[in-house]
Formats: sequence, structure tokens, C-alpha cells
Amino acid sequence: MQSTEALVSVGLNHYLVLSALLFTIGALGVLLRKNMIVILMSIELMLNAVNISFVAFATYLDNLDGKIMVLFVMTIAAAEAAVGLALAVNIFKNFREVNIRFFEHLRG
Amino acid sequence: MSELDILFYILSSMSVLFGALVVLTSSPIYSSLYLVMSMLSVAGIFMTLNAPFIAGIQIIVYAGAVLVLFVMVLMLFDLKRETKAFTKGRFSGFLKLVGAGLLCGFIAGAAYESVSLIMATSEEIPTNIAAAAETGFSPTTNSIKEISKLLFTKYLFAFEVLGLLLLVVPIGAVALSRVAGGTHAKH
Amino acid sequence: MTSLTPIIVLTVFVAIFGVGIVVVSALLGPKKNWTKAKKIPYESGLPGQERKETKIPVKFYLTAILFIVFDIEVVFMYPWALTYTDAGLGGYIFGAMAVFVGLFIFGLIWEIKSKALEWD
Amino acid sequence: MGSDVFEISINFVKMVAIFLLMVNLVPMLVWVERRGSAFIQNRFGPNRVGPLGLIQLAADAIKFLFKEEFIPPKGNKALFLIAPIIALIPGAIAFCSIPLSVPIEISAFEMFGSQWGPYVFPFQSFEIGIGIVFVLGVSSLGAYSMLLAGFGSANKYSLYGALRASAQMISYELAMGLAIVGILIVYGTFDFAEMIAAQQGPLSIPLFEADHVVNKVLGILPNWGVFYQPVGFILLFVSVFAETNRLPFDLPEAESELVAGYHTEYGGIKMNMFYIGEYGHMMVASALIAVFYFGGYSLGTTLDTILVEGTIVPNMSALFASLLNLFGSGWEQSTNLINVVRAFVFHGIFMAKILLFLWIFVWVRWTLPRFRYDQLMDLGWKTMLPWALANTILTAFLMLFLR
Repeated sequence: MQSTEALVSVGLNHYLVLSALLFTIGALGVLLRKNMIVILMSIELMLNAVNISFVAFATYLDNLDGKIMVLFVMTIAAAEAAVGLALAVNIFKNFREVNIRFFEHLRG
Repeated sequence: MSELDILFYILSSMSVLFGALVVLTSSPIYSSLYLVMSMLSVAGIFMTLNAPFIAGIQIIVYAGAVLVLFVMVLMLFDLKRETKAFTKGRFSGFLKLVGAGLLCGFIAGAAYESVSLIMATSEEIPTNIAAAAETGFSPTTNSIKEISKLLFTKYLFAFEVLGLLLLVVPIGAVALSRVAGGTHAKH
Repeated sequence: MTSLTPIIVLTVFVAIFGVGIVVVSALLGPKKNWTKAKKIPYESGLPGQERKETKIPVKFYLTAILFIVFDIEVVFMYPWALTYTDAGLGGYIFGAMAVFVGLFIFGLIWEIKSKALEWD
Repeated sequence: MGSDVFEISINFVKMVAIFLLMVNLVPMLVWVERRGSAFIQNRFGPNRVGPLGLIQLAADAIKFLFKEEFIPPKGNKALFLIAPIIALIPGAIAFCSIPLSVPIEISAFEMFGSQWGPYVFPFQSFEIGIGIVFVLGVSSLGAYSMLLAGFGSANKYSLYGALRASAQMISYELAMGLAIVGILIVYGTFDFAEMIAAQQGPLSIPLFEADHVVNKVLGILPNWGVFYQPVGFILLFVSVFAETNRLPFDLPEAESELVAGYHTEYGGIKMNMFYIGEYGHMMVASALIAVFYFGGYSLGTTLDTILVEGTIVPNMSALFASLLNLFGSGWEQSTNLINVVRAFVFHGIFMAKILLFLWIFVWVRWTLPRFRYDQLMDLGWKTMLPWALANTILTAFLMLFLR
């Protein structure tokens, strides 16, 4: 059977579909959740999904640039999480609020 | 079905399941713990892709550092279960769901279609993974050395810019976290 | 590939071992006999004097944030250290890392000067 | 995990055996800790139950199992229960990835009427090419069990203990990581077995020629990492005390300030599981120090060839062969038997080194007083981190000229 054979032997497609699924879950989290911390976590999930496709391409094309991109993406993700959480903690300490809708009312 | 395929299916279903739970759980502290599990599964997926160094970095940076910070911050907030965890509006919520679904479909479809094009450029690709699945990935150290050489030659500028970014980030975080003072005095 | 399956098997085994210990201990121990005093948080026997919520100093998060940044800088040193002697790049790779470490040291000095690392 | 039934089953048994070795060392260490502290403080310690009080271990374990289960009513039950289970996992996985002896080579043999091909069993649960990176990553997951225990207990002292513990762990992880960078520059590999292999032979400083008089004098010493990285050794050794929350850095459970830290609300076997995790971390740290700086399972090439290979292994394998012949004839001193005995002898040497470092942990605990928390953080960030950086830079600078 051609169809089950494609499902069973894992190839590049499988990794890309997994990456797409995780990316969509993360995007849904960003769109639907209200808690700022959870939104930041969903962004981490999306970046992870991107990393999977980078590594999958790097391995299947035998090209190491993808793996280096993963290192860079991880650095950026960690930096983004650090600054985002510093902002969130600051706002929470002043207003006791993490709802993303509340942030629209911040001025100055 | 080889060992590699079984591992891929176990790990990918784990990562997708825990990833979905991150979004669906209304308690943020559980969300963060599910995210840890999802990250560890992704690290396992990197291992199946013959990238153990990336997997190790994933564990050190994400599971060992970034998510510890998330868990600590959520302990500060100590939020009770959110009664309305999701944004309001049935219609806009539906639109968002449909949009995300379409996005997923497009990405998956595009990926599926493009693979044959990419693969057409180099013929012998699938064999290296298949052979590795049979014999076990051995030359780990060499591949890390290759990555390192590339990082310090071709990507040297990006690397130094990252160093600059990593200098700026703690300065910003310290400035933001000042209890008193900062740009605006506490009112 | 031979290295991933044992890790998963071992993790599952240890988790089952731990759950087993907890369950066995719960079954063997005496039945719940909770007096009123047992239910309050244990604070050396004194009644709790805290307000509704525990205040946590922001220092802990600042430490964690600084840790993330420095941890990534250390992680970038691992592949560098691995290639250092046999890359055939000689002083070039030392200089490449020297700039990076220079930024690292500058950041560390700034944080010490700005009293971000003071605990009281 | 293996290619046929024999290999898979041996690998599984090996994995479980190493895990159980780790778990069973914990009550022994508790006994050593109690007797050692009594010895240092001029007391007796537990000496009633059994010879030297050794049965006390079993009595303690049984007592722990029969304790009443307590879950704080206001706390988070799921997190409270899962935290001690998570505490077991990082130490176990990290310990299982360290090679505890030379690999056992088994040549082809016949059993149950079929031929079983030659095998090589490494003396560790799994070989992972990135060794030290994996161990660092996995052991940094230990912070979660503390955070969850502190959060699930709904006790402010537990929460403060957990936050202190995790902040302290992550602070000293930096100094530890940088100390390891120095080691990586010297050996140029992530793999533990390759590091141990690099420490074979007599000590020779690359600054001088091989037959220079300095190298001839130093040649009586083994080629151990501690002679190349003395500062790194001290830094790593100090930071593992903070990593494992041991005195003088046991601020998370400073009983004068925080009742008992993150496991205040725990009792019975669940509290004991935190101790298994802590001692597991100590074993991992001792094993890492032995691998990095003290030649792992080897005693130095001279002693290895004369004492171990020349005397102990042949005699012990002859003894084993004659013992096995008591039960059934047909056993002789085959190469397989010699290989197995050799692996276990080297394993004994490695365990002796680990136990030596564990004894130093106990010794320090009862010698030094506790730091204050601000002193601890100052030491971590303002002293250890700059020293570790300086060590790395100096090592890199010297290696630039030496190789």
C-alpha cells in the first residue's frame, strides 16, 4: 500500500507537518488567550515549531546553516522572554493585572 | 516500522498534546508545566533528527532557564483559575479559529508540496537518515565541530551582534525592574 | 539513535518507581486523622501572621533574568571550546570569542555597578 | 537499545541495576552522614541497631513507608504529589549517562543452541555523544521539583525556600558552566569516555619537550585534569555544593529562618524522595569531578598496568572461576570472564573515588558554618563568576601557545 507506506516511514514531510501543527497551536494561543504570560509561552511554542523545521531541513539537506539558525532563534527567544517577563512583572506589581486587554489602557 | 519512526510518533504526539494543553488549560501554572513537557519532547525530536547538541541546548536554555523564569513569575502572580481565560466575542473567536485552521492547512500543504521540489535538487538525501537509523548516529563530535567552525567564520558578525543583544537585554531588564526610580518615579 | 530509547525507558521506569513508592506509602500508612491544628500551614507551631498573599521580592526574577542571559553566553562557549584547539583557526577564533567575552564582562561590570546584584 | 534479545535484556538489566545502585547508596550515605557527623562532633551516632548501627537504615526506610500521608488542605494536591517524583528523575538520568567503568567486551558464544554474536556493553545506561551538555541540562531540571514543592505546599516558608533554592541553583550554574568550559578547552570533547582516555599516561607539560627533566620528574604523576585546571577544579567543587544545596550553602532549608525550606510540609517517604534526589545530585557531582579532574575509573597508567591489570584482575577472575566451578563444572578463565571482572574492578575504583568525594561533602558540612543569603549571592556573582571567566580566558590564552 502506497498510502500507509508514506505514513509509516518518517521523512521530512512528517517533521514539517508537526512543525505546522505546533506553530498553529502557538498562534491560536496568542490569538485566543488573555493572560500575557500565556501569550509569551505561546510565542515560545511558535519559535520551537520554527526550530523543528530548521533542524529538519538542516538534517535532510545535509546543510549545517539550519542548526546555527536554531541557536540564534533560541537566543532571541530567551531575550524576548526575559524582557517580556520583566515588563509583565513591572505592570503586575503596579496594577495587579495580567490581562492583555488591560494593556490597551496604559498611557505615558 | 523502525525504532526511529516509533520514537517520532511518540514524541510528536506528546509535543502536540502538551502544546495544545498549554493553550487550553485555564490555570497558567499548569500551562507552564505542560510547556516544559512540550519542550522536552521537542528536544527528543531534535535527537531523532541527529542533532543531539541542539537537543542539549534546548534542554539547557528552554527547560533549564527560560521556563524556570516563567514558573517563578507565575508563582509571584499566584493567579487563581481564570474564569474567562479566552478573549471575548463568539464571532471573533470563531474567525480566529478559522483563520488559524486555514493557516495550519496552508503551511502544511505548502510544506508537503515543496518537499518534492527541494528533494529533487539533491538525490541522495533520504539515505543518510535511513542509514543512520540502522547503524546509529556516531560522529556527533565532528558535526558539532563543523557547526562551531561555521558559527565562527560565516556567521561571525551575527554572533557578535547577538553578544551585543545579550548585553542590552539585562540592562533593559534591570532598568525595568527597579522598584523605585527608573524613568518615572513610583506614584 | 541507540541513545534516545534508553533515556525514555529510564524516565518512565523512574517515574513508575516514584509513583509506586508514593502509592505504597499511602496504602501502608495510618488513615487520615486530621485535627484542626494539622490543617494549618506548619510555621513552627505559631499561628500564621501573614497577610493574604505572600510578597516575593522582585530580586528573584531579576536574578533569573540575568541568569538566562549569561547562561546563553556560556552555552555559546561550549562549541567554541570544543573547536578551540583543532580548528586550525588559531588566534582568529580566540579574537572572535574575545569580543563576545568582552561584551559579557562589560555587562557583568554594569550589573555589579548598578547594584542589580545586591541582596539585603 | 540493542540488536537482539540478549543485548536488549542485558541493557535493560544494566539500566535498572545502575538506577538501583544509585537509590541504594542513599541510605548508606545517610548512615555515613550520621556516623560521620557523630565522629566529627565526638558523639556516638546511631550504633544500637545491628553492627555499627547498619540495620538502622532498614529500620528508617520501613518507618518512612508506614508514616501517615499528609497533603496540605489548602495546597495544590497534584503539584504537591508530583514534586517528589520529579525530584528523582534528573539525578537518576544524569548518573546513568556517566561511564562507571571500562566497557565490557563479550566475544561470540553459544547459548540455548544458537550463536550470539560479539557484543560491547558500555558500563553506563546509555551512551550519549554530548555527555556533559546533556548532564548539565538534565541536572538543571532539578529546580522544578523544588519550585513545585514550594508552590504546592501553600506555606510561605516552603515558597521562600523554593525560590531561594532555585535562585541559588541557577546562580551557581553559571560558575559551574564556565569552569566546565575550561575543561572542554583542554580535552576538546563532550564525551566522558574520551575525557578519561585523554587522561591516560604520565603527566607531561607541553611547554617542555617530552624528555625534559621537568617532565621526567612530573612523569610519576598521572596525567589528570586537576594539574591542568586547578582553579577550575576549585570553582566546580564549590559550585556543586551550592547546586546540591549542601552546607555551607544550604540556605533553602536554613532551619533558623525557614523551618525546613521547600520540604516543610512533606513527611514520610515523600520527604525521603527529596533526599534521594539530593544525594543523587551529589553522586552526579562527585562522578563529574572524578571524570574531569581525577582520571575517572583509572588510577593512572602505571598503577593500572601493574596493580589492576597485573595483579588484581587475574587473581580475582581465577577466584571467580573456581567459585563458579563449585556449582557446576565447565567454567574456566575465559576472556569473557576476565573482561567482566576487569570492568567490575575498575568500577570499584571509580566508586571509591566517588565515595571519597561524598565523604568530603559530609566533612565540609560539619566543618563550615552557613553563609548568609546575600553573602551567598555575592560569592556566586561577584567572586566565582569573574574567577571562572578569568580561568577560561587564561586557559584559552595558554592553549593558544601550547598547541
